[in-house]
Amino acid sequence: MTQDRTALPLPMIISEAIGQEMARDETILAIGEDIGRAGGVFGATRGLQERFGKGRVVDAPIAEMAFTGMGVGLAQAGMRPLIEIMFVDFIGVCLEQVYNAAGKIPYMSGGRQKMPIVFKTAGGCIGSAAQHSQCLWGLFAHLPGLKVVAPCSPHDHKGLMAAALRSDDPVVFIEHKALLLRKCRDFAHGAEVPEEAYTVPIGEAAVVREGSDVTLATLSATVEHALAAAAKLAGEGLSVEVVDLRSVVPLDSDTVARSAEKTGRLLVVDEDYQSFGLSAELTLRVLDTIGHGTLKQVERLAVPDVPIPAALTLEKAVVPGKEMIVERLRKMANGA
Amino acid sequence: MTQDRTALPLPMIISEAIGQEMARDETILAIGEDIGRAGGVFGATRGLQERFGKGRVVDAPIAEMAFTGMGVGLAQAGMRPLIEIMFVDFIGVCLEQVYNAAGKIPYMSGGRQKMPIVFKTAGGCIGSAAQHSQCLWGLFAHLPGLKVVAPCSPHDHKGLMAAALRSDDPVVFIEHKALLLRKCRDFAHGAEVPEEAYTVPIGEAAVVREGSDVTLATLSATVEHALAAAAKLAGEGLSVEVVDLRSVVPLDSDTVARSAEKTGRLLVVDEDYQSFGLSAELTLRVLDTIGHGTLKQVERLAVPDVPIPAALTLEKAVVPGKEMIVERLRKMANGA
Amino acid sequence: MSPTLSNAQTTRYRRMCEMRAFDEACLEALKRKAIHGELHIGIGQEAVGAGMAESLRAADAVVSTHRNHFHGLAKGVEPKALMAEICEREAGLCRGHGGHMHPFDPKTNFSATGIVGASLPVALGYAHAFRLRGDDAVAVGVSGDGGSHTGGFHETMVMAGAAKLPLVVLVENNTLAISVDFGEVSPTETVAERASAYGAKSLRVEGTDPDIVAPAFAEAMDHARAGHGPVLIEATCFRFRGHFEGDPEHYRDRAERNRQRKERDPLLIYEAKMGEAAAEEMDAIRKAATAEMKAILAEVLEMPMPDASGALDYVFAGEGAA
Amino acid sequence: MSPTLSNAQTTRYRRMCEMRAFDEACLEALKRKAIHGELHIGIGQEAVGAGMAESLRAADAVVSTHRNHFHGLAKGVEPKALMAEICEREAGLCRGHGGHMHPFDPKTNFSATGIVGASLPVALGYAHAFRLRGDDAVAVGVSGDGGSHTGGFHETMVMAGAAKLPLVVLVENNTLAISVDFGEVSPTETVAERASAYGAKSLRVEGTDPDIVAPAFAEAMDHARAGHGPVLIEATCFRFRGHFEGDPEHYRDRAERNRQRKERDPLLIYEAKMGEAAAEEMDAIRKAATAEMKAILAEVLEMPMPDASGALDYVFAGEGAA
Ligand SMILES: Cc1ncc(C[n+]2csc(CCOP(=O)(O)OP(=O)(O)O)c2C)c(N)n1
Ligand SMILES: Cc1ncc(C[n+]2csc(CCOP(=O)(O)OP(=O)(O)O)c2C)c(N)n1
Ligand SMILES: [Mg+2]
Ligand SMILES: [Mg+2]
Repeated sequence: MTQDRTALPLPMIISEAIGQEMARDETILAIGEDIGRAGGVFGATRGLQERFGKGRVVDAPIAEMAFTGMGVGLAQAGMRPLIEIMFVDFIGVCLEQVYNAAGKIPYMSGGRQKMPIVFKTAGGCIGSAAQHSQCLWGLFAHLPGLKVVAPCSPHDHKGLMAAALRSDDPVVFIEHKALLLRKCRDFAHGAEVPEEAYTVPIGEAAVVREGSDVTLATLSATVEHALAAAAKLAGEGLSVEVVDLRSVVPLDSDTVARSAEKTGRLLVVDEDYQSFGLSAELTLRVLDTIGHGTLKQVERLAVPDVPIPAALTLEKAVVPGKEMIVERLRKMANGA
Repeated sequence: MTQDRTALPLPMIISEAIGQEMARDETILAIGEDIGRAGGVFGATRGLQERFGKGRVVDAPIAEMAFTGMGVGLAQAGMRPLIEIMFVDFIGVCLEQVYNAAGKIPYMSGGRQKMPIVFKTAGGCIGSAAQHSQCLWGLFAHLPGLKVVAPCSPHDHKGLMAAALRSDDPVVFIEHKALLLRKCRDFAHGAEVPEEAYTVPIGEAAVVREGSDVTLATLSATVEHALAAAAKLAGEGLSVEVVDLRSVVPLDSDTVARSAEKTGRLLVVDEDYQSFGLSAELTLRVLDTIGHGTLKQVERLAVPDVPIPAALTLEKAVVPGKEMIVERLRKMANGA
Repeated sequence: MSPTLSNAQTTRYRRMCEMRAFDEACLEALKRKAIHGELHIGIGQEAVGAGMAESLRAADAVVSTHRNHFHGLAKGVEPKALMAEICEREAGLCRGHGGHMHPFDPKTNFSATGIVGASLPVALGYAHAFRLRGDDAVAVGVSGDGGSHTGGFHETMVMAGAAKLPLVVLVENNTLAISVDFGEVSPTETVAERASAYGAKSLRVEGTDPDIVAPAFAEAMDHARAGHGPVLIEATCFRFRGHFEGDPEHYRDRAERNRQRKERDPLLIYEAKMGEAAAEEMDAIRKAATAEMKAILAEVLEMPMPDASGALDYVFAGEGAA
Repeated sequence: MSPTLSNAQTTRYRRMCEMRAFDEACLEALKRKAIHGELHIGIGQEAVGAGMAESLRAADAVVSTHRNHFHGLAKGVEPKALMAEICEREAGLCRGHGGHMHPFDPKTNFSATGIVGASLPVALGYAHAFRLRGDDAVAVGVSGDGGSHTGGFHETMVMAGAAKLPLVVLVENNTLAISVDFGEVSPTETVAERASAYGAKSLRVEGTDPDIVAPAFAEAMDHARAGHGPVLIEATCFRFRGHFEGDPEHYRDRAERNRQRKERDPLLIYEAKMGEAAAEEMDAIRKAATAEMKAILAEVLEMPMPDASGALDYVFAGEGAA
């Protein structure tokens, strides 16, 4: 092992995970737009079609309703499909099969039909405005029967993708476009990725930075912003504990609760829309666990219920990034 | 006025409201499945096609993606469409135009294009299992740019439908199937409906029963269950204040907060799925308003994140009805 | 007395009688309040079901719609388990969790959906699996005329057509989607003619006579099974009852409906076709089917409902009793 | 020197030059980091835009896609406002809120969407409004070849076909949907031939010559305007650049791409067709267009960005400055 694997782009790690699982289990197959010949618009399926053929890595037409439904039929036929919805924003054309079929069939069948499907998709903001910048994990999480994963570190991407492909449940696997443009070594945590296959259990949050003054819980790309903010504030004497949720369903609120109990302050940061989503659910579960009124401060920072604007000046004003997090934490520290 | 209007079925009230608005404003038109010749599967558009013609009351094929998008195009062409998605469960085939277009175009256009569309649909449980029993207001509420209304009383149905049709914003108007099967006089509140047109402002909750021991906030058909539960518990010496939210976006958490501050206890009841939806958002907003730790009890009762089962025995175990509410309130009163 | 009907005729008629009797038993169950949701009945469309049954193999898959009982029987789903599911019993096909619109039977590769148009993409998935594994099985996706207007229909046909997948799309054209007349919302006179937009084989048959449906459906299955690509087969028929039970049917003329009920009843048509000589024999078949389904219903009505304690089971794999 | 080109030829060529120059200015803006999101460029498809422009009236509507700049110009959207929007400026068509994929211009009835297939239902809405009000306007919905596989395409064609609405669906077939070859995923050789499934008029033209596109598009518009129902018109062309700027284009052969760029450049084709005699005249037109768009870009780059304080405005009506 002389190659420096941290020089690999994150998408290579993802395609490695998928490739290892496909090699292990021949019932796994992948369908999506541009995942074959092009290897995925970010390269997260590169090399897989050459390796496994066009029957197992299918370049689909723009017909998401058909191929998400194919996922359901394939699962019923005993296969384990990975269905790629290029960007999560497009789910509006094919949510039907995800929530009314995949999410419900295990229950509707009284446990007689399992649904091992991975819905792989990319979310998050990299400047492409209202229809190409959403996270939407809050939407999936509201609908029963779906596990919802949104990793940050390269290490978690690999392990959680493997876990998703081995799961007997439908898993919505939401990557972040900004992370997909990075190399492993650009990550502040989890940059080292073993070559051999492994899994990271779905539903366990991770404390990725320990701290004593305030707990910051978040996920996906925002974990990196949070770590950067925490590093900066450490210099100002504020000690921030950062929890990477890693999945929205199951939601490991216990880990957050333990941390918040310790620090006495909680800030939930979410790149998804603020209302009726992750931030309130997590906050309330934490409060229900450790008792209302026990924390000194409980706040949330998320996209303030507006579509993502095109202009960078506007985008910066609504999408929580490092600066916004630093500012909010400072305010909290000042007791405002 | 000799006719007893409380003998009218609720759907007649809705069609009356739509008819009055269509007569007032010729840019209003309606498109949906079975809304014309059949007058709607519940009769909520009865008589409108005869009155306004096939161009303004369109019997659509099962092509929701096309006709929700038509709503957007019609609005851009200066019309004020009402688009009926028969049951809210079907939104999975056409969410795209609702949230990526209608909900965002006012913002994406920098305020230059308004979107006066009513998405009328029926939700709620009347025994038709996982794919025909959902409420899903939590889903719409998470997506920016949509007002979300779910009335209970006949009086509110008429006034809110008129307000929705006069609004320049997209409004998702969610009726409840169980209520659509009732006559006005079967309602415990708001059974009297004036014949002339009027509006009820969108975004204002109503205290529909005053009480002093506990605040119960809910909406849609559950308001009726709540009122029945409150009446029953009054006999046991428990005084329940019932707040009908009437809309999810805007969410009038202030009215709930005032009530909870008075009673010292809050129960949010929701026929939608519990997690990542209305119940946590409302609870947290109330707490943020009146202060964490100020209430003696804060609880929520909602569908416990499972698809709605077919069997009545199972359905009763997961969908909050009068009995379930009574039981929970008793438990709260006993301090459990 | 030696039988007048051939074996094939007997089977076709018996299957139709069973499907009719099954749905009649459902109506009885509804009357007895053993079903508390919406119910869609297939009476009038049995010739399509009987016609399909003949060329369906165990390994084939059928994905049906909200109006699915007779397709389930055609695919070999155990009638008692299906009836028990429709009546929301613990011993039902899906333990009472699914109900009449959502039967899932992994044993026979039969399933359905309550969402119009959503059956077809699922069938497409089976077809892809069959091709990939080299099975010679065929996937059948069922749709009504109304379902043919959905985006899911198009996308499925595009993908099946381009990849020449072993898919048969069966469109039961009973001319109505709830109240909406096919003729008023379809740009084409038939659904079948749209097959050319997908490079698919096209068949159109009168769907009230199993002797017409069966060979046509067999031809469709053979074509798909042989790897020649998808087939779009349209069977015309008549919906005897309201869209759902309780439908006031304001939108159609009662006299005209009753006329069609007489003229387009697949059972009456078959009886007339077989003639007086077969009357007694057919009467016996019909009575036997009715008796069988009545007995099944009686048994089902004695079965326990699911216990409320299990209401949270089966959302995710590994939850609940095995 | 008297001009060699006719008025019509001058206009066609000028329009193409403006569209090319506009997109070249966008590329320059990107290089200068004035655009921070994904950008889709229409270079190579200008003959379609110029061909459309001629028969579009002010009251007509055009609903376009992610690749929309040249359609906007064809519809008469003010280039400076469009460029300012693409460059995310406060003075942009949508005050910098929309960006390059989401231009909305109520004044010219022009809009677009970043969701493939979603343009067509919106155009259908305009068509219904036009018919209802008795306007003789036509709605044009634009789609790529990739978009023709979507459910939205089908549902739109079904409804337009059945109601004979004044809708023209223009499919720009540049053979690619990002990396996916039309030939590999389409069940038919052409999109146009699918029109028969919708009772629609069908046209198919080579889309690199405005002299071919313009009359065909005019025929389509006339047909729809006269109330004869929808038209499906397919224009074949070539996408010069990556799907988006920054696309590594691993999926296509660079030499082949470069060959096509030479052979299927609508500007070069038109220049060759007009001959040596027109060279000078055409050169002047092109230079003028380039200069105009450069000037516009220069002006736009000086414009202020939207102020962060307005980031929450315009979610609902009545919010923000008028
Ligand atoms: C996507 C969707 N839209 C609407 C409905 C409501 N709905 C249920 S069945 C039906 C009519 C179906 O007509 P058709 O496909 O002809 O089948 P049939 O009922 O005649 O058997 C409708 C509109 C639905 N279930 N799903
Ligand atoms: C519903 C949906 N699926 C996928 C995408 C991602 N996407 C954007 S453009 C595109 C290809 C479009 O191809 P085509 O319609 O031929 O247009 P072209 O880019 O060639 O102009 C894809 C897949 C999208 N925007 N919307
Ligand atoms: Mg039908
Ligand atoms: Mg293309």
